[in-house]
Amino acid sequence: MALNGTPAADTPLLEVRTLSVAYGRKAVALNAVNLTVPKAGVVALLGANGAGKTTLIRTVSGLIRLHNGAITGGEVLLEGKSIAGLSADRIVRLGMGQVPEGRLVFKNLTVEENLQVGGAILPRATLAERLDAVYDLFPRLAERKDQAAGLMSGGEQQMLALGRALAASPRVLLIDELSLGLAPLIVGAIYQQLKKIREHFGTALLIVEQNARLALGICDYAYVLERGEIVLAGPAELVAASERMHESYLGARAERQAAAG
Amino acid sequence: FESPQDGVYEDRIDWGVTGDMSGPAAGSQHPWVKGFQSRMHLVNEKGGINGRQINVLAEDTRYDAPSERIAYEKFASQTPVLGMSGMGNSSAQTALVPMINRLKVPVVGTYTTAKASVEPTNPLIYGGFCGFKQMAQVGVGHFANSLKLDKPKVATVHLDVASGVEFNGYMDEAVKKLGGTNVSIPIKVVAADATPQVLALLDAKPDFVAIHGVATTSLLVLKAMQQYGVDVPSFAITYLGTPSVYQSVGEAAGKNYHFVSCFTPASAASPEAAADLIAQAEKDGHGALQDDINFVAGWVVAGLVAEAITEAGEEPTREKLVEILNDGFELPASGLSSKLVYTSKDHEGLKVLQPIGYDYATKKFKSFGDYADFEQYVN
Amino acid sequence: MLVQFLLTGLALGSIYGLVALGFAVIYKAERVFNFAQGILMVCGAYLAYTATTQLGLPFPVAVIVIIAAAALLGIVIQFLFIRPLSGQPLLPVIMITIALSIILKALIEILYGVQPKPLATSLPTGVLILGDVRLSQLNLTAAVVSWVCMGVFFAFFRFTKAGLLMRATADSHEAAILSGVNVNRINAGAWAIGTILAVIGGVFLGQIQLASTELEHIGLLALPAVVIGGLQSIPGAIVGGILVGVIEQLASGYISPKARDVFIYIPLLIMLLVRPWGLFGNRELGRV
Amino acid sequence: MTSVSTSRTAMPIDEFAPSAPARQKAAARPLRWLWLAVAAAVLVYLPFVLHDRAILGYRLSNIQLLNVGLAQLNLTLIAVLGAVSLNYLTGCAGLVSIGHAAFFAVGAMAAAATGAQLGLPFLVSLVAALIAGAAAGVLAGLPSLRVRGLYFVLSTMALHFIVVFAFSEYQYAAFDVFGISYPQPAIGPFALDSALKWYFFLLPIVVLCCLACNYSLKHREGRALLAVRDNEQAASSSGIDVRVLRLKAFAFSSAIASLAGALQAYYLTTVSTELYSLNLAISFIAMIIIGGMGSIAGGVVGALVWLLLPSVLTGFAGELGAAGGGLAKIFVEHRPQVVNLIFGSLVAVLLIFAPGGIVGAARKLTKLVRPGAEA
Amino acid sequence: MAATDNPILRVDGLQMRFGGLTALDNVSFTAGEGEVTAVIGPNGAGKTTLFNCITGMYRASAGRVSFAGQDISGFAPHRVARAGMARTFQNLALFPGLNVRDNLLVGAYRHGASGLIEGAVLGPRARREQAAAEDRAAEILEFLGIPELAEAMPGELPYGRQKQVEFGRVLMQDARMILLDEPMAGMSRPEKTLMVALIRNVRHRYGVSFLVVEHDMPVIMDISDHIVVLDFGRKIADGPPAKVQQDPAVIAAYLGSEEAGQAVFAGAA
Ligand SMILES: Nc1ncnc2c1ncn2[C@@H]1O[C@H](COP(=O)(O)OP(=O)(O)OP(=O)(O)O)[C@@H](O)[C@H]1O
Ligand SMILES: Nc1ncnc2c1ncn2[C@@H]1O[C@H](COP(=O)(O)OP(=O)(O)OP(=O)(O)O)[C@@H](O)[C@H]1O
Ligand SMILES: [Mg+2]
Ligand SMILES: [Mg+2]
Repeated sequence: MALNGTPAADTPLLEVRTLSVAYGRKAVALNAVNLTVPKAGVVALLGANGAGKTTLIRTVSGLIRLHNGAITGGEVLLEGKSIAGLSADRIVRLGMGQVPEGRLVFKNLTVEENLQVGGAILPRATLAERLDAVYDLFPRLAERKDQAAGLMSGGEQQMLALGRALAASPRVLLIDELSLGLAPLIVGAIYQQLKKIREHFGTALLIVEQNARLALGICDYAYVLERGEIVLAGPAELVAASERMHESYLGARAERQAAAG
Repeated sequence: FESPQDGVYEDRIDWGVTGDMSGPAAGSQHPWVKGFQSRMHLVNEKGGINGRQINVLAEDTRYDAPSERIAYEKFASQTPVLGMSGMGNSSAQTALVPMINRLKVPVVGTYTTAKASVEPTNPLIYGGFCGFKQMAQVGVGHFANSLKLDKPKVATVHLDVASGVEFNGYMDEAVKKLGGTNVSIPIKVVAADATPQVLALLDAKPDFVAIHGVATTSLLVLKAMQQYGVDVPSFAITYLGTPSVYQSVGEAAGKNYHFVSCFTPASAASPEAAADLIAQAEKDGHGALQDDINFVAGWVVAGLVAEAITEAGEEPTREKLVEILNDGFELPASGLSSKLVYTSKDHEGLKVLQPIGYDYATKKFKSFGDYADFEQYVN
Repeated sequence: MLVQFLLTGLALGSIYGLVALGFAVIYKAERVFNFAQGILMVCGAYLAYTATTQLGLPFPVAVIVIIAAAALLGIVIQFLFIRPLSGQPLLPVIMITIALSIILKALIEILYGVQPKPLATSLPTGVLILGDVRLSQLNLTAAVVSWVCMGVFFAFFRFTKAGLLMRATADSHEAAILSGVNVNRINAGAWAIGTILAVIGGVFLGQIQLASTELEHIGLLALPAVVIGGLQSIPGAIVGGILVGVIEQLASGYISPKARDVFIYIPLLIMLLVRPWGLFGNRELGRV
Repeated sequence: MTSVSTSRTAMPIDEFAPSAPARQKAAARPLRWLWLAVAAAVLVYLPFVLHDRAILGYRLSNIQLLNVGLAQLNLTLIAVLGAVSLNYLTGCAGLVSIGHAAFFAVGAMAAAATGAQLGLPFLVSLVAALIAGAAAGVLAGLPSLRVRGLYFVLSTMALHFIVVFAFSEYQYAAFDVFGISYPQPAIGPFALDSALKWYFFLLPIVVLCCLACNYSLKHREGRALLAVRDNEQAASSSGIDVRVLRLKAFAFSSAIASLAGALQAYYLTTVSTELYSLNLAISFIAMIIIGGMGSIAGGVVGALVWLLLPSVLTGFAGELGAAGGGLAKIFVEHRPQVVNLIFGSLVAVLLIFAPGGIVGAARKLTKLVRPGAEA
Repeated sequence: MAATDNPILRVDGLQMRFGGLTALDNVSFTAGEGEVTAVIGPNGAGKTTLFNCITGMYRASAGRVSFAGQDISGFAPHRVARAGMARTFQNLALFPGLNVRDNLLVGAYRHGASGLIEGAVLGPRARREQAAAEDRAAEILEFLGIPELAEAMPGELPYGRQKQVEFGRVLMQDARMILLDEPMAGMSRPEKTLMVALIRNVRHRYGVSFLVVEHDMPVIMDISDHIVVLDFGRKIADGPPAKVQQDPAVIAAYLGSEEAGQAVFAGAA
């Protein structure tokens, strides 16, 4: 079901068309999914556990093959050009950054080295500048520059993962479950930083989030995924206001029940 | 006449060969198998034996006792053969003696001879290679004599494995008989260097050196001797008689190095004696092997086998073969080997050896006389 | 005598160190414990045989040909054998390197025959005499080459971007891809380097001995060397190699050659128990 | 696949459902017994086929019998013990070991000391081998208390060299250089003096050992072992004493390997130190990888493939070579090398395309064919 | 304060240093029997480290931990577990090679005594224990509402389901106290609601005590009787939810005050 309004019509930055993906032979994870991220837009992808959000992110970023999944139909376009067949590292170099689910940092490298690897696709001169920008966004990382990333706390690693993705100055950033395991203050702060990122760098964001309220707070446009299919799509305000959304994700009713019981 | 349980058919006779063709001893045993096969090709091309072709079934046993056991049982009943040759792992041979006594497939021409196979003399086992004992006797005798040594001081560099310890024992015996002394200097099969051994040599100040091992052993010892200025003659066991050692140590170190052997490399033999071997080796694509002592040994043993089968007559069986061999069997010296004698009490076969060296100018091996000249040292 | 043993051990150990270094580079980049390192060394000896004896190339040309062939070999191996197994646990990857060594050994034996081949290169073969001590110039050359390689690779991993990316790839494959690193190219590069180092070691050993598949077993001595030095450490590999060389000399000289393995592996065991990350290695990071 | 749906009917939160446990019983019980009976019949009849080289009087050629003989089968049975015990240790307990040949050596030494030196009966020396193996296993497992992964692998390699050294010292001191000779094994008045008798002695031992390994994994401590393999921390926080359990697993596995070593020594009648090479240890690893790690069946299948395949290949290579032709010449000239080449390539192909080994691939296949059915 | 009346867990001056970093600095608190105690604090505050020290995964540099009247300082993890304390892990710790039922069965380990050999020879005790554990696992799967997943492999399940399986394994331990490290991270709101209900249920039926680390404030406020707040390894607050929520130090260090906090707090009851 699509709510009124579609994102800006001129060539979108990222477009997913009738995409279907399966793991192994049978496990269909995505079924004819359509999704668009406009230039410098912020799009949220919501859905319950196992809905296929991570799968979508992996497919867009080309990592799906590493996880034994395969595209069974549809296409992924970056500025109108198909990227479905490209290798993941090519896609990154085309300007697609990703913060994966579960903080994949280089455990044995220092924070600084992690960021350097993140920005390795940039020319040396711009890299230093870019790293400074990242340190500005996350002062905690600057404090821990020389610590091995593997020894940082969960939340610190999450910041590092975000910082590393930003270091490559991507045009579009895919973020999978950013708030997972983060303290409220940090979540709030990071979401503030996301806004800044978009304003300062013009980076488009595709945010996968369990915390629907949080995501709806910053996005322009939202999609809701259920069992591999888009069941709801529209501008943030409309999605936030929809009955279905309230029932399933914002959980007003369930919460009241729990409080009573 | 056919006797399939003995590997004899209307038109062919199956004969088994085991050897290490891809394992640690392949460097010497593989050429031996090739020599054996080449000789049998020649026999077959000349019409076979009593109208039967000799079909060689070669099993790669990788210097491994279980594989040797499996191969032997295969030859006994699975793909029955009239007899077999090879068996180049002395431990495996020791292990097989009870099995040989039970299954009764004669082993004609062993590549090495374990004590258990010859003591007591076993009617089913016949040696096909120069024995360590004779190698020690001829080597010590010849050097003591030609260097005019009264009480020779000898050092034996040997591998720290079964055969090396055995060889050193025979060296002890041979040297003691002349009233001399022998120092044992062990070395590992897998070594990158022989410095400790040569420093021990420096210490021992021997009149000459005996070397037991693989080609690399000789090479390392010779190079290290040269490096440390140990300039004494040396001789190696038969198995090391391959041109590659001489070629890679170079003339300075190689001219004083010899090996003792009951076989003659093609280039050291008279042209007529070696003609067949050279022609057949070329034909079979083994031109490079013709001067390899192991190839010659395989060739000679195949000749022995062919002769034994011929003598066993139109209707050969395992039993008849054993009868022929055990009952006083002789092959005269052929120019490629010394004479071979089996009696009911002694199955060692090739007992006379000669020292052989390498002539760098002609790139040929040269022997130091006739086998008969060295018979004196053997008992 | 002691000095002699020490110096010979040092020179010889440098060759082990060279092979160990190749081993460490591959391990560092791809977490592959390469049991085929020994046979790669053998490939080096035979490549040299082909280049010098069979093709009769002048030595400097031969060296270039050998190194290029080694790099190609490493890349092909990585492509055919290692890449398909990326992400698999320790044992299958160890096993495929064992399968690889079976295959390479068979190929060498088919191409060259099983008899060892004498190898003659223009490397110096004379003797250097320093008072009582005599050293083979060949061993010394090998030692110098190993030390140079060590320096080069240490700097490479520490200071270059390619080195950093290699370390990152070793750490997490997936995260490296997500940073836009072409991990296949990085890994192929590591294999090329590892193979080149093994092959250089093989040329030296082939020259010291003979070109023969039995050299493989000497390659095995690189294993304790890397562990004693520290699995991922560049200087560790060389120092470990030298230690193994010295231990080998002392054990063979003063006790018995038979005891060599025990004297190499007992320190290894002690090292594992006391300081598993080796003399120069780093502790693997781990937290719950 | 169950995915969370938002309109889920509530689960019985406020009610424990003490319903009868739905423990699954194999629906196809009679069929299973039938299979077992067929398998048993085949195992009993097989040695006679190999011995007579015929099935029910119908003669088979060597190639039809895959170039396999009874001695080979017996040695394979012994190797199955080695592979299964290694799989127990490596596949199930997660301890990768390349020191497994050392336990064969330990068994052979124990049997030498008791059987050959003290003249104790065969069965007694087998028990001695079991005990010695268990004790050696505990010692070999000690490094597992300190080191993990690759480092542990190397400690087992160190163990290998140390044991082999001990073996050769023992052999040279107490026996002669050619090896240790074992007396004729006998069980009471019955001498094990033919391949057939050996087969029927070995078969039940192997079957029992496989069953024992299998059963142990389906009960408390065995399952705990699998848990430790998968996640050490979670296992220890479930109350499992990881260190002690690992040592137990080591003792269990090496006792079986040591038993196999003693049996092998008796079977071969004489063994020497060279038999216990690193290659032997590596071949056990190859077996479990080929067969499939972590399952007992994997060990069995792997041992069969590793030991029988080369002989089968050799047989066919012989036939092919006889057929003549250009490529056939390489076959004839370099048969052992070609066999090794094919064999190594097969292992590599298996590793790449069937990382779960043959057993894993078979399970996947049955799952595809009959969804829901577990092999 | 209820917690101190009847403590089941007493942490006393706990200190943990990693090289130069002090991850826990003289932390003391108590958790009451049958209560839910929450530990909150910013990322890197030392919450997981605290769990690791209590359960023996790390050996604390100083301080004591006593549990149910027994001093468990310095106990190895398995001894802590045997003393009746169970835990889950921040990043999920299942046994991927075992199916869901077997994962649960491992939880029953501490109730058995049969050894490897007994299992190998199908000894009566081993079989008895096995049957008992299987019955219990079936019950718990039923309780969690996932009986149909018994044969599934954990890797095939979505994250939330895996968390449930881990919880099930912990239930199998029949522990007196359960430590949950971010049990609801990655769960959707309805799933969180169910999890909260589960925790309540277990606590009420069996009087099990809980120590919970969680960043979801509504949930924390909802279920906990008592909250301990850490920051930079130090305890900065300790008390009932209502009081802690108001504590200025906590707001400054953790909850935040402006929009950030609001976004998160919007769902609070
Ligand atoms: N590597 C894989 N192999 C097989 N199935 C998989 C794999 N990864 C995910 N799946 C399945 O695909 C479906 C979608 O999973 P996905 O991870 O995309 O969900 P998600 O929306 O990101 O969930 P969560 O919120 O839990 O992260 C699930 O049913 C999951 O079990
Ligand atoms: N094994 C270790 N070695 C070194 N430092 C460590 C180790 N474990 C934790 N630390 C450090 O201790 C601090 C506390 O980490 P901890 O994991 O306990 O935080 P946390 O409160 O659980 O945070 P989060 O909510 O992000 O999971 C962090 O700064 C971390 O870097
Ligand atoms: Mg996800
Ligand atoms: Mg934490």
